[in-house]
Parts: sequence; C-alpha cells; structure tokens
Amino acid sequence: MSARRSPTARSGARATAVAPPPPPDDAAPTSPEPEAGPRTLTYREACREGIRAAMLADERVFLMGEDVGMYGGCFGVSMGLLEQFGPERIRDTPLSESAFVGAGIGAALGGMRPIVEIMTVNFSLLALDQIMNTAAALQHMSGGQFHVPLVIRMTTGAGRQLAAQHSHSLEGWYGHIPGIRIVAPATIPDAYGMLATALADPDPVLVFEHGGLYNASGELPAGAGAVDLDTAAVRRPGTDLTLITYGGTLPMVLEAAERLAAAGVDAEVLDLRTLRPLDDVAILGSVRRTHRAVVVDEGWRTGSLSAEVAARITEHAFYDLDAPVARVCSAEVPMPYARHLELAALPTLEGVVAAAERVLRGGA
Amino acid sequence: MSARRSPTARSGARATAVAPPPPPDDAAPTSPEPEAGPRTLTYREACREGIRAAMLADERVFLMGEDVGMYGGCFGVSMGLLEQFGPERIRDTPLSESAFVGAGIGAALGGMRPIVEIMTVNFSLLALDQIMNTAAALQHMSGGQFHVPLVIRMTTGAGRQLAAQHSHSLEGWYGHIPGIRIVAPATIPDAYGMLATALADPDPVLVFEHGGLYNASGELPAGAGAVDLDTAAVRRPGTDLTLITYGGTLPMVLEAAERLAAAGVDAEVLDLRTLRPLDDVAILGSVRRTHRAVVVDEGWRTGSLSAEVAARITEHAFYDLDAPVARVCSAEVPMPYARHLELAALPTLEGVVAAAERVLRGGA
Amino acid sequence: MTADTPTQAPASTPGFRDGDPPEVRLLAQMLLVRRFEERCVELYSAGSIRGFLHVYVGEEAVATGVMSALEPDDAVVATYREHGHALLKGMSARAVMAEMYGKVTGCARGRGGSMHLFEAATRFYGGNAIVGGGLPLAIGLALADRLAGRDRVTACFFGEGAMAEGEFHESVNLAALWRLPVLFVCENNLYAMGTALARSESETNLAVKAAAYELPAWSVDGMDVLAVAEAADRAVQAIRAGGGPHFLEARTFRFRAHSMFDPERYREKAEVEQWKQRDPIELLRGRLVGQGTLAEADLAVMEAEVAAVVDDAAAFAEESPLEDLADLELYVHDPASSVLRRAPLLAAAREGVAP
Amino acid sequence: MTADTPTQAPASTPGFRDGDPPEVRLLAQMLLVRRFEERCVELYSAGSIRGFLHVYVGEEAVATGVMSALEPDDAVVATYREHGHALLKGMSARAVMAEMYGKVTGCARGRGGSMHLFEAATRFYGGNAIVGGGLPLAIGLALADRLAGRDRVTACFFGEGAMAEGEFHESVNLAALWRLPVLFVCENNLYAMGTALARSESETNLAVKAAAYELPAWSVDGMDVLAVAEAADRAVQAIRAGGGPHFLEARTFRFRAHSMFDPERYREKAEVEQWKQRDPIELLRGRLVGQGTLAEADLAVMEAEVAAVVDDAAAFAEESPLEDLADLELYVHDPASSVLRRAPLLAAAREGVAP
Ligand SMILES: Cc1ncc(C[n+]2csc(CCOP(=O)(O)OP(=O)(O)O)c2C)c(N)n1
Ligand SMILES: Cc1ncc(C[n+]2csc(CCOP(=O)(O)OP(=O)(O)O)c2C)c(N)n1
Ligand SMILES: [Mg+2]
Ligand SMILES: [Mg+2]
Repeated sequence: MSARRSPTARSGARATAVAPPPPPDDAAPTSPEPEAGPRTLTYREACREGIRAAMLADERVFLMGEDVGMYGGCFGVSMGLLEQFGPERIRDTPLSESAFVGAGIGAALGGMRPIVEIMTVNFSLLALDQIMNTAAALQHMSGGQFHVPLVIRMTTGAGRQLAAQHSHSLEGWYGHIPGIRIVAPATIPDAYGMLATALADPDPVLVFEHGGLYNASGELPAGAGAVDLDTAAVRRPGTDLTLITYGGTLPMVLEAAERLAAAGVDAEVLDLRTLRPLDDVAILGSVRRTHRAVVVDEGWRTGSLSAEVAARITEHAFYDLDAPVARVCSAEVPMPYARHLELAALPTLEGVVAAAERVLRGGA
Repeated sequence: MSARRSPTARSGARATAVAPPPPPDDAAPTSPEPEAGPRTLTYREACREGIRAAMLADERVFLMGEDVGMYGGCFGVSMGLLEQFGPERIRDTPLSESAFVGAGIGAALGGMRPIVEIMTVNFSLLALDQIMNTAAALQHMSGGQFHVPLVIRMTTGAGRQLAAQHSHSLEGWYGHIPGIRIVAPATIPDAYGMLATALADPDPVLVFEHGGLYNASGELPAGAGAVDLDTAAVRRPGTDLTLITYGGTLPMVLEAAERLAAAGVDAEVLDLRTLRPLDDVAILGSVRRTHRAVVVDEGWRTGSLSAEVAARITEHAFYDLDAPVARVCSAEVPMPYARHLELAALPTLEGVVAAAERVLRGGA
Repeated sequence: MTADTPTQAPASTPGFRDGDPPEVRLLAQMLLVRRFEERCVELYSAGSIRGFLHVYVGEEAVATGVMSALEPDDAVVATYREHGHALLKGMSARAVMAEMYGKVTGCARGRGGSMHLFEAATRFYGGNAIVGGGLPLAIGLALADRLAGRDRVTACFFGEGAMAEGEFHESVNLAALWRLPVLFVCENNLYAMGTALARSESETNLAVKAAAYELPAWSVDGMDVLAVAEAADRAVQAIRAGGGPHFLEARTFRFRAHSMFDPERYREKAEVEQWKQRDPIELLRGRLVGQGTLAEADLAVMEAEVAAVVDDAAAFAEESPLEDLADLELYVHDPASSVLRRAPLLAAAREGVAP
Repeated sequence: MTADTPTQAPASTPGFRDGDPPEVRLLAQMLLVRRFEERCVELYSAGSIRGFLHVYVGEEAVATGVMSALEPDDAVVATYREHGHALLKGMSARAVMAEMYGKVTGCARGRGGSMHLFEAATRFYGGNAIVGGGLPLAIGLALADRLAGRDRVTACFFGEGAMAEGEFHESVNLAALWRLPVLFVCENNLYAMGTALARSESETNLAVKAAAYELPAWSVDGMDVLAVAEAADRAVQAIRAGGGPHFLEARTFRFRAHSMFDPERYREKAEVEQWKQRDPIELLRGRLVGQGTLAEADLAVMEAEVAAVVDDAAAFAEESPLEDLADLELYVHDPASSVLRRAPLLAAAREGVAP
C-alpha cells in the first residue's frame, strides 16, 4: 500500500460517527466486479466485498458468527452473502462467543480459513480465554507445530449512543497480547483489502471495524486488492508535528490537520493501520522529522495504545523531541448514553487541535 | 501507611520466585492474635490472616471460589478457614468463573462483602465480561445508584514453570478499566492489610497476589491492620534515579538497588502498591527529584503498565528528565515452561541494573 | 443507595381502581406497557430516543404475569428489552422515559438509556445489554438474601437466545446446586435477533433443557397472562417455601422487529400475523368483556388514563434538563471513595503545582 | 506443519507382538501409561520435572479404551492430565518425557511442559491447562473435517469438573446442533481438585446432563478397558456413519493426588483404597491370566519391555540439550509471517540506525 495516499471519506465518516446507526438499507447483494474500474463504496460495502472476494478466491474461507446469515449481520455487513454462498459457508451461530471463537481456532487448525465475526468488541470479552489462552499462545506452546490462521472481525467504538456495554474501544488493549496481529482499517481500500492479507497471515489476526465508519463512503481504486499490513500510512504529509491515529478517529484527525493548516501549522497525519506490531519505522521516522507528536485514540487514556506509542517515541527519540508526546483519548468512564455526555467523553477535533497547540508550545 | 518503611522479606521472596511452588504445608489453622506483638509470617499466611481478620470483623464478608474450602485453596491461602467459618462463608464453587464472579457482584449489590478468589489471572479471562461489562460499569450505568463493593483476589505472575496458561501478569492490563481499583501487595503488612481496605472500598477492587511471593516471609508489626491504598511507598529512598515497580518484582528491584549502591549509585525504589489509580504524587514527586526513572514490571512490554507510567512521567515531567524513562518488562512471548527460557523471558536483576546504567548515561 | 431521581414507590396502575378484580389490573398493566412501547417507537422515529431500542410489544403477558407474583421487596434482573419490566416493578413512567431521552431526571441520569434502566428503590437491577450477563447477578442477589436470612425472591428474565450462552449454564447450575431463591423466566419469543430457536439450540424444548439442572421447570402459554400469573405464583410460593430455584419458559412472540434497525428478513409476515391473533391484551380484554367484568366504557377510561400517563412521561422527559457536562465523570467511583478525594491532589501533581 | 522433534509414527507397543489378541495390546498400553506416570512422579521428586504435574494413575482404561476405537487420522484434544493420551495417540515416550524435562527434543521444544503436549504428525492437539478450554477447539476441528468432506472423528477428553464451565455447554450445543463428528469423553474421576462431583453439579448423572443437548449419551465403567473400548467403538462407528456427536461418561478414579501439591484433605483414604481394588490394569491382567491368554512369564516380558521404553525415554530426556536461549522468541509468530521479516527493520528504527 502506498503511503501518502489521499484520505478517503473524511467528512462523511465523521458525520456518521456521531449519528445514530443507520438501517442496513443497502441490503441488495451486489455482485462483485473484481475487474471493474474505480468505484464508490461505503465502508460497510467495502467490508462485504472484501469478504465476498476472499470467499470466491479460496474455498477454505468461511464466515461464522451471530446473525451473519439470515439477518445479514447486525450492522448489515454480510447482507446477501448467505444467498450467494449458502449456510455451510455463511454460518449463523447461537449466542456462544467462547465456543464459536474457539471453533474458529479449531477449524483453522483443521486447515480452514475461518472469518469469525463478533458483533461488538464488548462481547469479545466472553471469548477472551480462547483468544489469549489458545489462539495467541498455541503456536508457542506447541513449539511451533500449530498455527492458527484465524481472522476475527469485530465492531468497535462509540458515537452511536449505544452506552456502556456496546461502545468501548478495546483494540488498543488487545494490542498487549503477543502472538496476534491487530488491524484497524480506516479507509475504503483498507476495509476492502485488509481482509485478504489477514487471511493470508499464518497467525491470528483481529480486525476492528469502527461502527461509526460503516456509512462513510469513498473510492475503491481499480484493481484494488490485498493491502500490506506491515506499514503505517502517512495520510497527510507535514513538517511541524505528527498526529498519530487509526481507525474511527482518522477522519476527525485529518480535519484537525486542516484546521491547523489554516492556522499555519503543517501537521503530518499518520494512520497506524496495524496496532500490533506497531510500525516503529513510520512512527519514529515521522517524529524524528517533526520533533513533536500527538497520539489520538478512542480508548480510555490509562493503559491505552497511546501510552505505548508515547512511551516508544520517548524511549527511542527522546533527544529528537521538542516537546513531550501528548495524548488525546476518551474520558475514563464507561461510555454514557446521553449524546452530550458521550460526545464529551470522546476525543474531539477541538481537543486534538488544542493538544497540537500545546505541543507546539512545548507542553503535553 | 508510612513511606520509606524498610523492605520486608526481600531475598526470601526472590529465592522462591524461581523455585517450584511449595506444598501448602503450613496447613494448621493458626488463631488470629490481633493484639499480639510483631510476628513473622509468610506472605501466604499474611493473606490468610487478612481474610480471617476480615471475616471476624464483619459477618457480611465471605470467601467464594474454586477449592477455597475443602482443599484449602489451590495455593494453600485459605487452609483452615472452612473449619473455622463453615461452608456458607467459605464457599467452594464449581468451575464456573463467570458465574461465581458475577454472583459476587450480585451478592455485593445485595449487601454482602464478598471476597471472590480466582485461582490465577489467566482463568479470570473467563470472567472478564462480568468484571468489565458489569462490575466496573454498573455504578456509572445506573447513574450512581448501584455500588459493587466486591473484592476479587487472584494469583499472578510467573517463575514457577507453569507455562503459558498459568503464568501471565495481567494486573497492569486490568489497570486500563475505569471503575475498578487494582492493588498488588508486595510486603507482608500489605498482604495482610490491603484486604481490609479493599473490603471497605465502596467499589470493586482486584487484588493480585504474586505466586512467587507466597513463601516469602517477613514481619507483621504489632497492631498491623488496614493499610491505605491511595499511596505508593518509597521502599528505599535515593537521589540518583527512581526504580518504579510493584508486587512480585519488588524484592528483585530492591536487590538491584543494593547492587547499584555498591557501584556508587543511589537509587530510590518506589512500590506502586495500587496500580489503578496510579499515585501520580509519588511517581512524579520522585522523578522530579531524581530526574531519571526505570519502570520494572512482569507484564509483556507492549501496552504494559510501564508504558502508562513512562507516558505519564514524560507528559508531566518532561523538562525534569535527564534521560528517557526506561522499561524492564517480560519478553513478548507466551510464558515458556523450560526454566532457562522462563528466566530469560522475565525481568532480571541484571536487566534492571543495566537499564539503570543506561538511563544514567542518558539512554533508555 | 437511593437515587435522587423522581421515583415514586410502587405506582398506582392507571385504569385500575381499588376494588376492581385483579384481572383488571393485569389488563391495565399490559396496556400501559403496550402504549408506552408504542410511544417509544414514535419517539425514536422522531429522534428523541437514540441508540438501540428494543420493545416488548406482544410479550406483555410474560412480565405482567410474573411480576404479579412478586412482592415489592423481591428483586428483578432483566435484559435490554426491559421497559415493561421496569414499569411493572413500580418505576415511574417519567423516570423511564426521561432515561431514554438521556435526561438527568432519567432513572440512570441519562447514562444508561433504553438498555440500562435501574432503580435501587424498587430493586430493579437492570437492564443488561450483554445477553446472559444478568444471570450471574441474579444468583448473587439471591445468595445475599440466603446468607442474610432474608425471605426474598429474585426473578431473572432472559430470552431463549441467552440459553445458549455459557453464563446461563453456569448460573443455573449454581442456583440449583445451592438451592437459591431465584425464579428463572425464559421469554421464549422464538427468535434471537434473526436466529430462530431451532437454529440455536439442539434441544428446543427449553423446560426439558432446564430440567437437566435438577430444578423444577415447566412451560406456560406466554400469551395468556392469567396462565403466566398462576404459574409464576406457584413457582414463587415454592421458592419462598425453600424449594430452591424454579424455571419457567413463557412461549411468546415479539410482534415488532428486534430493534429499530431490523429489516426482518428472517421470518415470514404470515408467522407474525398468526401470532398477532393471540395478542395477549386482546385475549384478556375479550375474556373480561365476555364475562361482563369490564364494559367497553371502562376500557375507554383505561385507555385514556394510560394515555395520560404516557403523555405525562413524554412531556416530563421532553422538558427535563440534561446532566451538567461537568459531571461526566461522576459515578465511576463512589462519592465516598478515596479515589475521588485524591483526584485533585493527583491532578495537581501532574500539573506540578501545589494542590 | 510437522515439528522437527523425534517423533515416530504410531509406535509399536512394548510388550505386544503382532498376532497377540487385541486385549493384550490394551493391557500393554495401560501398563506403559502406568509405568510412565510412575516414573514422572519419581522424576518430579528428583527435580527433573517441574511446574504442575498431573498423572493418570488409575484412569488408564479410559484413554486406552477410547483410543483403541480411533484411526490414526482421527484427532485428539485432551487436558493437562494427558501424558497417557499423548502416548496412546502414538507420540514417542522420548518426545513426551523430554518435553517434561524442558528439553529442545521435547514435543513442544520445552515450551509446553507436562500440561501442553502437542504433536501435529499424530494429530494430538494438546494438552490444555484451561479447564474446558479444549472443547471449542474440538468442535472446530470437527467442523473443518465436515466442511472439507473428510471422514474423520475428533475425540475430546475432559474431566467431570469441566462440565460446570460455560465452554462445555456452548460447545456441546454447537456440536449437537451442527451434528459434528465429535466424541466427547468425560473422565469422571469424581473429583475436580478437591471438589467432589456432588458439590459441583446439581445433576450428578452426567450422561443425563449431556443428553439434554439431544445427543446420544451414556455411561460406562471406566475401570473396565474392554467396556470402554466397546462403548467407544460403538460411538465412533455411529459418528463416522453420520450420526453426529456422542457423549461417553467413563466412571473412573485417580489413585493419586490431583497434582504434586495436593495434601488430599478432601477425601478419605478408605475411598481411595476401595477404588484401588478395581485397578483397571489388575482387572484386565486377572482376566487374561485367568482365561489363559497370558502367562505370568509373558507379563514379566511385558513389564521389562515397558520398563525399557520408560528408561530409554528418561535417558533420552536427561541427555537432550536445551533450546538455545537466543531462540526464546521463536514461534510467537509463524516463521513465514511478515512480522518476523520486519522485526530487524523495526529494531533498527528504534535504535535510529540504518537496518
Ligand atoms: C453477549 C452478547 N452477544 C450478542 C449480543 C447482541 N444481541 C443483542 S440481543 C440479541 C438476541 C438475543 O435474543 P434473546 O435472548 O432470544 O432475546 P430477545 O431479544 O428475543 O428478547 C443479540 C444477539 C449481545 N447483546 N450480547
Ligand atoms: C478455567 C480453569 N479454572 C481452574 C483451573 C484450575 N484447575 C486445574 S485442574 C482443576 C480440576 C479439574 O477437574 P476435572 O475437570 O474433574 O479434571 P481432573 O483433574 O479430575 O482430571 C482445576 C480447578 C484451571 N486450570 N482452569
Ligand atoms: Mg428471543
Ligand atoms: Mg475430575
């Protein structure tokens, strides 16, 4: 994937990040057009087309999870796939997160390439034993004999007034676990292309789709396909400071960069894309040039991914820094329902701009 | 609790941190002597006497978990308590981590003061839904109506060749969750006294006991009792740099400080004691004096508690720092069984000394 | 532990007069739930309610019947489809509606919304949006009663979909093993979102499934509120007499979509229509009118009184203020917690200034 | 996917000659497991084995009988009490013993130890130290076979304690719902650590409990290897014929402590002694000698051959080298993963030097 690609779907995505979740009205299955020219898709459609392409390309691939079939996916991502691929490969499960995630691990061991969907990251806590104690550890525990080429997709993030049991952003937290890869597509090409790469990965990959992005739309270039998962992407080059983010907050951070540009500050925007392992080449490379950084993520501040990014930058580029690394995160509260409280709990454009200004003055 | 108390049981604890787990041979129930003079106890006994004292003091307190009764606790902590308090208050549960942790939450809501034991932190993943989605969130979700005065105790840490499903140190990771308090006793008085404070806390408290400390012994002063959970403790004052740690690694870090002292370096050792919320007064106060810090914890490095501590120090004391904050953590591998591999994966005395030396030279 | 929200103790039921036969009260209660839910749907479309909204239309007989067997001091644990349960437990329509508006006068000060209604005063313990997540809580509440020697029952409601979750299995086993005073009520509406029962359970006879935990378990027509009330009463009496936990499956149906974003592709319109023939409110109304217990005029009065309560709730919610933004971080820790007391000190340390 | 450990394909059984009646093989296999376990205990006391060690003494008939019904291409998922299962599935005593010594020649290169034995070549999927954690895995292996149209069975072993875990419930339901080719084998040794069955399950008849998932479930005398073998054979044939999952409870007993740190305060010595009267090895030995199938001399040869295998394994383990410390971080990611390829680049970036 080329760095410095132009951002897709900025304002569109941001607009929906705070709007109520839409009915999945884009229900009609679209037939894949792998050879078609560039086309405009929603993030939801890009996820779906990624799944469709992967299923067409490899018959070991199947999708499994609650309501992925008859219902079309709780956020409409898999709408139409059951009709195309049938119930063996688009497999509805009972409400049993631990068992069907574990079954995904077993099926991967048995030679398949399962895509397991967990409706939202909050429910994934029910499957965490299987994820950490088995999927992530099995290869090492078995001395390299068993690999788990499993992909787990889940929705993350707030902004839709779903309150404290449906809204958290735990993808950064998952980044603590050795043995898995964590990715967070923020653009249409990534939503489409990361899945293929994840499926090709011999190890477990967790894909986090931000619920606020599903309705964002943007262009999928002609010939789009698998994207590399190793590198972060500079979504906006700049020289004065680096704004580091990923996933759901990318559109807002890009907007903050424009706001800063209007004030004469040239901010670089780095989309981490892969949260584990972090692309230290890109992170440190950028900060060594700009000498200042703000990390933005939707997780709770303490123990967030931002803490790790800030700690790494400080460890390895201390003498390049003109200011401490600043963090913009969510307030440390279980996400409230009321819209004004939820918005106040989340990172904001104003908060990012203010942090950038503080950092430019040498503060954090 | 007074800061600068002298360290207890250093070398004893360290010696056992790498030895195999001992048979709980201290089985005979000792009667509590709250008015007795100072006495020497193991960490295991201190935990037990803490439970006993709490149960005697408040009949709402009960202990619940797998094999806490007839078996005496998987690490022998509760040996003898069943005989003293009977099966209603020392309550053996089936293997059902999610249900009995959730039952602890419900019992707390119902006016009791439950102590729930989870055998090791790895198994707590099975109960994480209840811990994060209910215990931590309920008060906020209910607009302040419902409080969960629940204490969950679990064993953490490696060093006993128990391999990848019994050895991880996830207490720092738990520190990400708003709404709970996390404590990690490292000394005999803390092992004894933190429980009473935790039970008095109106919110859920997770107590992490490092498995390698159970056989350590030290003195419980006359009149020992509840200890405050708000403050970190300076276990060794010093001026040249701050070594920050907690729990199982404290004895080793104290030894590293002695090693450094022999080389003319006067290190301060700060025992965090409470991992959430962190005592920024103590952390920043110390670092603003010493200008250098090394954080030592047994968690995996990426996304560890050390990352948070390092990020905070940098954010708030950047201009006081003479070097970047260094971290000494576990290697990012599921904990291996073989002793030489396990030791290589864990933070070591040499590693701490080397990190201190690097920091003194201005590196990380 | 009482919230400072405008909660009344067990509200009088609109449309019911002291002296009316108890069936009238059941009808009035079901009607209140129905009309309240219908209003919620309207208000959702109008944008006054947001997030996920799950209504109970068609299933009213279940909670109404079960609640009629409970005492005020008994506890209730429910799901995200719990507006009716909250009202029936005695929470005010105002507090519930204001919660869905996200107002500070809501029963959770706007922090919970539709899926997270709570009230300490009426012992309504939620409102849980994790399927199966409420069951362990119910076990614990009952355990506390047992340990404290209190003669109370905890009723725990969940959908048939929850019976596939591990938390169901662990909780029912614990309750049966320890003979705890819990009434498990499975609201079997045949679908878990889009998943029909037969596609989620190998054993679709849920009472048989539950009986494998060695507790009394039976099924009841969940459209017949009198049958539900009778069954619940029998169970609650047995529980209170020390008979340990009981399991009741109520066979019912949701007449509307799972939530507001459900195109209902997974079931036939005809199936829905067929079930609507057994509308629990119509069934009871027909019976009472047929028996001459109620006249059409009484029904009109009842409708009017119910409408007034719903109108009042909506108006109250509409006019209520929002929580002060400065209070966002309240209720993460108890006000009495030293965590809060120390917060300014820690903040000052971070700023590097004296507190 | 094959490890470079010294694994032989299904090993010949010491003490068994081609042409011997099949019961002799079962006896020899049980004896191998028994003597191997006894050696492990000795080696633990000597400090050569560390961590947690759980032995299978007394329960040998269960795995031996079940495994006799499996084909080499069938899969096995077991628990932390799995040395016997590993040997019976065809793993070499050398590779298993070396693993417990933490040596690089161990089946998991010393990374797993006693609780985490694995072998791809023999389709032995562990070794799982999370009680109940192996069940979902077994479901998935069977699902893969089904999707790929392969005619294989997955046998999943677990203790009766695991039946209280939610993962049991979810997994058995999935298997039954999807009619997957899984043989569930509950090794009911009456205790989960110190917890007697009646203190952990409200329904102590485990086959009844399992039957609630609508799958064929029955109990068998777990001390009688022939009964186990016959039952397992029946189940495996039915599974292979498309009959969906089956559940077998084997009633057995562990003669020794749960692990090496168990003072056994929770059971009477008399109970243990009584069960020892039904030692599965003695039962079969008595029968074979009584029938004249085996002579005492044959038994001595068998003991000697078994001892030689165990001696050889211990000697091999003793002499084997340790994994190179530099290889600590291997096998966290697949060698083919770009994560590994990029690691030096990332390290160079951190150092601020050109890679
Ligand atoms: C653990 C968990 N998994 C998935 C969901 C998403 N979800 C919400 S409601 C629901 C269906 C539940 O069905 P059922 O238990 O039958 O209750 P009903 O909605 O029919 O009343 C699902 C899958 C959730 N909230 N929690
Ligand atoms: C999830 C989990 N909880 C607790 C433990 C600790 N533990 C290990 S073995 C065991 C007893 C299991 O008993 P059972 O399933 O009957 O198997 P057995 O040991 O009798 O063969 C326990 C509680 C664990 N390993 N995993
Ligand atoms: Mg349902
Ligand atoms: Mg057992």
